[in-house]
Amino acid sequence: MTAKPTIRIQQADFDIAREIAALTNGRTDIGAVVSFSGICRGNENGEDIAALTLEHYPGMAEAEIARHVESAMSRWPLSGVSIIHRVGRLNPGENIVLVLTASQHRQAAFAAAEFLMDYLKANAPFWKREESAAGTAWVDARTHDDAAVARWTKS
Amino acid sequence: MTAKPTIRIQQADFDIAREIAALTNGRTDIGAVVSFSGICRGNENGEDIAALTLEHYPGMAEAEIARHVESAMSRWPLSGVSIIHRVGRLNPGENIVLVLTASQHRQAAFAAAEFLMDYLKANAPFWKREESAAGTAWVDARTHDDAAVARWTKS
Amino acid sequence: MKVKYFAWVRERIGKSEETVEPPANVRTVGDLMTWLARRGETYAHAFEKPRIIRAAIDQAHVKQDAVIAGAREIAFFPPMTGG
Amino acid sequence: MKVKYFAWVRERIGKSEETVEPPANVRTVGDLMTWLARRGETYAHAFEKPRIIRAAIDQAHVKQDAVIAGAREIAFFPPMTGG
Repeated sequence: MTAKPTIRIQQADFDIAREIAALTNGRTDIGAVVSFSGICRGNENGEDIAALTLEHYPGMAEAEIARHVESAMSRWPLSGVSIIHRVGRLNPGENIVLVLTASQHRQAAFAAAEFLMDYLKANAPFWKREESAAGTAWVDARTHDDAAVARWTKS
Repeated sequence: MTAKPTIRIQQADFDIAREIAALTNGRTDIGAVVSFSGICRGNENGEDIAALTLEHYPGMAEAEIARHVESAMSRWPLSGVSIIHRVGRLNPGENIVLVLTASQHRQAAFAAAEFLMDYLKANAPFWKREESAAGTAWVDARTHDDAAVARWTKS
Repeated sequence: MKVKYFAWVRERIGKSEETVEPPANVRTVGDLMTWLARRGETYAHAFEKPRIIRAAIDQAHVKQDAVIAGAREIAFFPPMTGG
Repeated sequence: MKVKYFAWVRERIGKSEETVEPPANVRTVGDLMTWLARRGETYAHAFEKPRIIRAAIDQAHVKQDAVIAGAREIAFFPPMTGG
């Protein structure tokens, strides 16, 4: 059984335990839950970061995430998926993104969570701006995020 | 910075949110946390399971887990690792095991969590006994768990 | 058609969206960037390196040779850095 | 030396540990299983398929040809099913 995926873009923080409970409560067919939390770091390439501001493309961001969740569900036997992406100004140590995958077996849950994170990084319309002592600057996309996505098209 | 790993074998349930907080609170160098929870399923190969009882080898279980955590820390740049394995009688839907990995980057956190789960399954001295309508039976080891371990020795 | 801008494309142009009516010879996403770049200094700055700008038509990623006929909403933005 | 049994090895033998003093010609883990199997019906049942039984010397996994001299604690158990 696959529950309807949860996809939320919000300013507020999320509670991993509550999201896992929402995915698993009352069910006894789930054997594995993988969670990935992305967290705002206080230092990037040797430079102290005061805060991160996340901008997104409303509408398209939700649609892109939903498209990738559907793709993950067609690749792996998943019992459920939840994705929450925060936007707005975040301080170092704060959560940015949560990806939860549930399945009967661990391999599917792990693979789907990695796949979803790789695709979110490369394709979901979000942009990060960093504040540091040097001022504010938009974060450059990293070419190895595109390489991370490419590995899923070979299998 | 790598925090001292948390390794616990206990009858009591664990609280994922609290364990993640213990790993990340007050730190701004962590960019990724991966959690894996293994959960007792209510059905195995078409047979309803009433409960699972987990037995372990005290002393050796902790030592084996610690050895694999050290191995993971030498392979990937990890900020912290927590592993909690429950023992005793567990009902369907209850947590069995928690593996948490934290790192600056997501690839290391994902890879280390999968590596640790594969090794725990194949090498940590725990044994599961299932109760069903047909009586109680020790769970057979699955050959694909050994195959899952083998992939880590090739890279 | 409505055009939307995000991140530093938005900042350079100084607005997040506007309605434009390009002439008929502006057929593709690439043509539209060239045409927009001629609207003034801020646009020229935003589109100075068109090859690195990503585009979406009606909220789906497209390449620069995508035809814009029939589009309700076209968005321009830098490579994404979410997650 | 102390010998420990887990899971169905323990259940078949009917005890979780005991102290044994095998003769000097019992050199390896495999020899010890053969020797234990002769201690009675419950042992014979536990060790009827010695190749599937796993062993640990002083809480570290070993193969069946591991030498037992100097061991404080030897454990026998089925393939592990944790995680």
